[in-house]
Amino acid sequence: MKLYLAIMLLLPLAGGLTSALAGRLLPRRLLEFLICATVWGGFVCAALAAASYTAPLTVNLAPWITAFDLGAPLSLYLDPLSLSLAVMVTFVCGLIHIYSVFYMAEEGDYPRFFALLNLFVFAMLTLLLAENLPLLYLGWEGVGFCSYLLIGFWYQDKANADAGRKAFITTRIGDTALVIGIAWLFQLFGTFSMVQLNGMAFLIPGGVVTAIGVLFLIGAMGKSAQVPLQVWLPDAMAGPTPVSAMIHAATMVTAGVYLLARMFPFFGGSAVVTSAIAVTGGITAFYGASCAVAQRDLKRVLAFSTISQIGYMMLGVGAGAITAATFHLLVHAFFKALLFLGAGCVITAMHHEQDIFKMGGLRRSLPVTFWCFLAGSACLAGIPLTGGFFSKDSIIGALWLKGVPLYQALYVLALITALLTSFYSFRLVYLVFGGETNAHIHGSRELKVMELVLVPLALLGLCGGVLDLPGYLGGGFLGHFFANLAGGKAAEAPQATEIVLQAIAGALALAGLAAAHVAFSGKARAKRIAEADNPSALTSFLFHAWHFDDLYRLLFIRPYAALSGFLWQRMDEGVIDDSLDRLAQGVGATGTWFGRWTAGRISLYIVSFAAGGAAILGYLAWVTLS
Amino acid sequence: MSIPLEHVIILASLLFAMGLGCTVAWRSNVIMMLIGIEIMLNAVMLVFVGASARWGVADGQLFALLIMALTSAEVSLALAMVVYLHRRKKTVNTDVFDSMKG
Amino acid sequence: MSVADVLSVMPLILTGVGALLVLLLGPFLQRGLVYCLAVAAGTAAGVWGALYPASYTPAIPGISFSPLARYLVPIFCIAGVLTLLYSHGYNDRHRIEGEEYPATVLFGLFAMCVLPCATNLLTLFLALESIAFAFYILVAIDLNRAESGEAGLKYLLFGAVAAAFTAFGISLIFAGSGSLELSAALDFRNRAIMSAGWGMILIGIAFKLSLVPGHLWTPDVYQGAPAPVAGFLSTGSKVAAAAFLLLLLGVAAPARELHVPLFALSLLSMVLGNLAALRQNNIKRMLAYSSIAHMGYLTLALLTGTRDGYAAVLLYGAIYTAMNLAAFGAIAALSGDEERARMEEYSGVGYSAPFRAGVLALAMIALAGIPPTAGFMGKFFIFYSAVKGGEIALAIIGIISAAISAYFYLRVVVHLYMRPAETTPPQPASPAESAALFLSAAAIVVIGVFPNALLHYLGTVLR
Amino acid sequence: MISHHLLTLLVFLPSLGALLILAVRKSDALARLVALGFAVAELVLSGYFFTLDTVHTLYPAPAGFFQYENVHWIDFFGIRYTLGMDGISLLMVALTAFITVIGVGVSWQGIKERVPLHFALLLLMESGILGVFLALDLFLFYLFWEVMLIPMFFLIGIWGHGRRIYSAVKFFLYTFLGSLLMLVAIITIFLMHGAQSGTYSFALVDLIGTKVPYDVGLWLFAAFLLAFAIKFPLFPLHTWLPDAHTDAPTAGSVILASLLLKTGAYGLVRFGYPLFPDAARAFTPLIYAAAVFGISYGAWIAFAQKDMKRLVAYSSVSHMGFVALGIAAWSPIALSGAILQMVNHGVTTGALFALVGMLDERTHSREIDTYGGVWGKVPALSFFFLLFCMASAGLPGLNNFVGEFLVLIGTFKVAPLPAGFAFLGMVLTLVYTVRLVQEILFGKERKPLVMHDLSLREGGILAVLAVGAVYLGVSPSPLLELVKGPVALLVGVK
Repeated sequence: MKLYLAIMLLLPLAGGLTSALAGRLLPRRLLEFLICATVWGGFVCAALAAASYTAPLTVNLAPWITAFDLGAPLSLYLDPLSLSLAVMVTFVCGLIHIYSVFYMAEEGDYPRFFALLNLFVFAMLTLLLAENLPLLYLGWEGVGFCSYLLIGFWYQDKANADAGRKAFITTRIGDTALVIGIAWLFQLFGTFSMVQLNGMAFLIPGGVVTAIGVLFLIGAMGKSAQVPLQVWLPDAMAGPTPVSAMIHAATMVTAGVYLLARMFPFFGGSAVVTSAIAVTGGITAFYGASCAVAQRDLKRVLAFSTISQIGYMMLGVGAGAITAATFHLLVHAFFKALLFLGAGCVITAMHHEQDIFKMGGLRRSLPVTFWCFLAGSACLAGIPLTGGFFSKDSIIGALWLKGVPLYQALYVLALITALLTSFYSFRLVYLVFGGETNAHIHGSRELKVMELVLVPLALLGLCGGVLDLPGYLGGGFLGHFFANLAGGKAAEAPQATEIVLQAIAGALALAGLAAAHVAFSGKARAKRIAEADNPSALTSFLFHAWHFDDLYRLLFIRPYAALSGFLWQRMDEGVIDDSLDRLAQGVGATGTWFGRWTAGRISLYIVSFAAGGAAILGYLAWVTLS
Repeated sequence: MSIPLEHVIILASLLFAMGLGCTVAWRSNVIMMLIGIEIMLNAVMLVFVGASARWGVADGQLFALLIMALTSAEVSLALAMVVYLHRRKKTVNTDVFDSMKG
Repeated sequence: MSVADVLSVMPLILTGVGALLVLLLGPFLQRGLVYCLAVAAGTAAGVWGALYPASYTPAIPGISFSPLARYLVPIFCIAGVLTLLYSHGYNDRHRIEGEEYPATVLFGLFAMCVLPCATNLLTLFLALESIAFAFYILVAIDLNRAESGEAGLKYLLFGAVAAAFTAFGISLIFAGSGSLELSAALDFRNRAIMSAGWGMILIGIAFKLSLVPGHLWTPDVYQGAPAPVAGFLSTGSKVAAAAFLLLLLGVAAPARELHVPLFALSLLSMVLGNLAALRQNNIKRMLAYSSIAHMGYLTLALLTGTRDGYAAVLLYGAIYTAMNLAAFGAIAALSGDEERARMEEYSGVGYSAPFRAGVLALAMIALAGIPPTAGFMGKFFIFYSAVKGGEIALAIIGIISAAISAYFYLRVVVHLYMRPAETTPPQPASPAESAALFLSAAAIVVIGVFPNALLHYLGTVLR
Repeated sequence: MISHHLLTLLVFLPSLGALLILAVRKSDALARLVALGFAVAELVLSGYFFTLDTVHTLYPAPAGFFQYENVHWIDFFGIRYTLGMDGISLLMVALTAFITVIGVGVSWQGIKERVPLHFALLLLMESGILGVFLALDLFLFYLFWEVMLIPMFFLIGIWGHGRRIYSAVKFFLYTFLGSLLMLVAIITIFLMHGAQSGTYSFALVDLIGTKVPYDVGLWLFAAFLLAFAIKFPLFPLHTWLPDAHTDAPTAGSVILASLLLKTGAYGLVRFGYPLFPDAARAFTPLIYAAAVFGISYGAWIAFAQKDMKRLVAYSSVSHMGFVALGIAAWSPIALSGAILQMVNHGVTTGALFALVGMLDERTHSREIDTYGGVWGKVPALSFFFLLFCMASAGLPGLNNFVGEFLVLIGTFKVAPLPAGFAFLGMVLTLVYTVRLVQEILFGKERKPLVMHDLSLREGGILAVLAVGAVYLGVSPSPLLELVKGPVALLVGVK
């Protein structure tokens, strides 16, 4: 087992380093083969590990940081949660790697791209498999770093590089909270081991648990693009589409959810923390969906939908339904990767046009893409019997089953969001694939292969439901697999309740579809396109993502830059340094003034001397005679 | 001894102060300065001689004699210099010689 | 007067007779030979002084070759010899002719050698004034420069006033104690007269040591005097003046009422000297102000009135001699027909005359008190004795002013190495100059790194 | 015989090289080679000490020191020539030897005038710094402490850019002023110890036991702290640093940042805290405040910089804040982290200065505005640039992370509030680092710059540094093990 895990990690690392250091020296085909092979090798290892998995285990690979009682070894922990995610990550990433090879066929600077892609897989697996928090943090920052460089991969366009920077810094804000949490945990328990920490929450006052939980939540907010740290994700779409699919939809952005699920046993007991997670998730889910409704850029629609869907996962964690959250995470990974990759095909075909209002009729020219995209949208919308339907519903159901007013309010919010989700999903389909074609399609051999990659994802997305079927359908694999995890066992609902809940959700999804059909099919489509150039106030507000960017620019970025200049020129150079210079000037001037005493006139010298003598004698007289 | 040493010292001090005053008051005239210095040294000699008498030893008188030698050497040196400088600037005003300062 | 007595005062005889010989034979000998004769006399006196055992018994009335003399005589002789070595080439270039120059230097050296040998106030005073006389002449000896004569006049007039003060002080001590023995200075039965006497002496010595407010002559005289003379003046004459006080004090502390005057003198000198030097653009004037400050440090050590303090004074005297001789020697050796006065004239010299500039830079670093030079060792000893003697406040003020002083010393270094050359590169140095510079530089480094032997010897010097 | 004086050899070998270079002065190429030879020999020698695991000394050594020399020097004051090496010293020595090789490397071609003098000064500098890291006699320490100022003064003043003379003099005076008060403090504690025990000694082991009255201790520690805080540099005593770093030649900046700043931290660890534990405790809040404020302040100001070098210089102010924080916490973990961070910062910032120097050599501009899109032109250089920027920003897996992490964790344990504020520095650090990367490497070309990629020499230098950065980031345990014993002794835990 140790071998599997080690190889799983090392293969992508080796691939990444090879590509980074020697990528230019290798033939392109070989390099492409190599980087795909490493990830698929990782998948094989993950699969083998899954096959031979019996019980949770910790694997010690090597020491890392050891100082006195502080120990952060390179040790891995395998349990159902990390195992299932590792399998998913290697698989999805493997597909996306293959896709990338073709997507980036015309890119000259490919070694950098592949190196980062592979390093990302390494970091992501580290994050998932880490047994202790510092190692998790290594992966956590590692994925952030790769994401930063991949978003800004086409660095010559300033906007891309800026987007990368924004992502890096915004997530770093969350990361800082996470590290503070880690430090606090170490202060309290003297260990970083998540396994040990999870069993020790009862040792400390609830208030502290809450505080630490909130810190972790902020960390998760950054990585998983939750309100209010969500601003980076839409911009992150500046990166190449496979990157968006892999990092900003399927894997990295769910790291926050993973973290909270992993540490759930620790702060699951704190109602404040779980509520905070749930509220964050609920708000984010709604926020993302509402913004997605008004977007024009194909990838931004998907980005906001990602935000929204991760909001759902958070809701799941907040409701204590770890299985449901993980379930949704896995299924979401499939269908969101699918959607992004489909979008990539569309974008390639459309000569890098991303405005959905300028597309149309692609269902004929790109049939494979169309059907796969449709499947993905159905999953996203939660159309009954798709994977997305089951996974999302298990979260919504868990909310209702909490039976607390707060959660019931969130339940309502989640349902509204579901309706919106369905609406914007099909809005997208109608706008992109509906109508008549009005552009020349750029077909190529690469595009064909890229489309092929969509198929397995579409199948997985559609059939993802079998991973964890509801109880009335015979129960699910995940449910059993996760049964031993804390929070893994979801509240069992009576089957009737469950069926009713699912019916409501399904009905809403279909309602959304119907609404989209009314608004965007046939003639209405042309009308909407015509309207798009003069959006209403609400549409504009949603299009600008509730003006969060403007707000932050006003509140943080401008003052930061201004204060930075102020501190430098007024404070550092103006006050501190200048006062020193002035002091030096003053001392020098005093010296010159002293020097003027030596005026060159001997009479003055003798007078001064005599005066000095008189002073000394006067003093002596005063002392001896008194 | 009819005159107490204290009186001698007081007289000498006055003399010394007058000499100093002479050097200082006529400020820049080098001749007056030399005279002033001469008076100051005379005050010194007065004390030596007085103290010799008071303590009954000859050391002070010896010292006084040597001071006389010293002053004559000093004055000759000074006057030589005055002559030398007078040639340059046609003056005995020392304050004219202030090319170096600061 | 036995043979042993004659032998023990041999340094005095060598220098005194040497001076006369130089004066007498000068007209008949080649110029170089005259300097050789003078150097030989000085060297012989120094070597003799260093090797001949010291004793307290007077060889002739008023003179004894005491341990203090055995320590100081070689230092004075080194100073005199180095001055002569620097002067030869310098005087050549500056057309200072005649044998009276080496004779006067030797005469001054003779007087310096007498001073630490003095056993009574009369000899002491005469030695001190003789030194001054030699310098009155030497300062004004350059007839080609108006400044030289001007400096001589100022030094003479000021010196005469100060001498009067010193003499009056001695006369009061005599009046108070009835004796001219050195120990009389510590006889405080007649407190008022004695304090007045000491006050007068202090003022007189303040002039010699250029302590504020008796410092005003210093920049003018240093600037006006030929560089080697200024070097000799700043070392030999100052060390002699310090030795004058030490002889009066023996190992006793200064009377307590003198504490405040000494404190004031030291404080004012350190602060004023260092500050006034900061923007001084004439290198010799800068060194003059630096001299003022250094004498302030010396007074600080003296003020403590401890054996350590006095030992520090003596060590500092030796070190200061090495440093200033190196500095003025380098200035002399780098001068052409005219001296390089302004700092700018030293720009780029570090590369056109690496050895001389290197010595000058070393001297500056040493004067700034940066290890591993002797300057650091000396300052360390001074501040050590000051802290040990309880003068912590003054030590801190002194040390801060010393830190500030690094600025003007480094300015010279900056010009030497970091600015483009502005003037024509200097002529090659003569062997005599090189040898003298090497000696002083070696002294700076060796005393800086291995001061132990010298320190231990100092322990035996003080009675 | 020589095996008992290895430390002396270690300290003075570079000086020997310097004298040799100055004595020969024949050709520039020869000077370079000799300098490199001596620097590498020194590195090998310092590496040899890693193999000495047992106590190997002729003189009875205090606990923790496995190499020790203790010889008479100036008995008059009880000054002895005492050198000693423990794990902390060894780490610093190795860093010094390593960075000096780098320093020789980066100035191989950049220095075209007065080449022998330059390399001689580099080697002299090394001697001085090594002396500081090895001296255990306070007088000797002070001596080396001052000696190392001189070569740096010349390096900045002669081969610097911009206002080089102003910067050189400022650097010198600032540090000199601070350290002279330390001299008074050294003398004072020496005298106190002598009065108490009857034996006068400047040896650290003797002076540590001195009973210092509390209020006197405060003054003495303040004097030490002033000297060290200036070197550090702690806010607000840092303003010499941006000038000195910016105007120094590349090798000067590298050595200044990588080594000279470390001497302040080292002095505080080795002398300041152990000599005056009570006073140090009283000053700890102040150090916390300065450190924490400095971290954010330096980072914040770095963001506004227009000059790359100045930016890196301000980043040093920020990074060294972490070291100060770790020392102030004085807990085993934090102190280990602080010591490790000294090495890390040495490698990272040294590399960044080397990189800035390389860019400067190509384009003769350090203005950030002149660059842009450099990645496309010089990918190899850019790769290293990014790597070290990320290391500087504390990316886990690279060196700085380990040190900062240990410092923060260790500090949080004893002082959550300062540590909490220091954590915020992590964000600010990233902000300016990413800005630098952005403006230099990314975006479009702003001015047409002709650049060639790394030469073999430059690539070698950076690769070595990069290996160091990765090694320290991935496997810091051996080094932490090395400092564990001394740190335990200092902090007083088993």
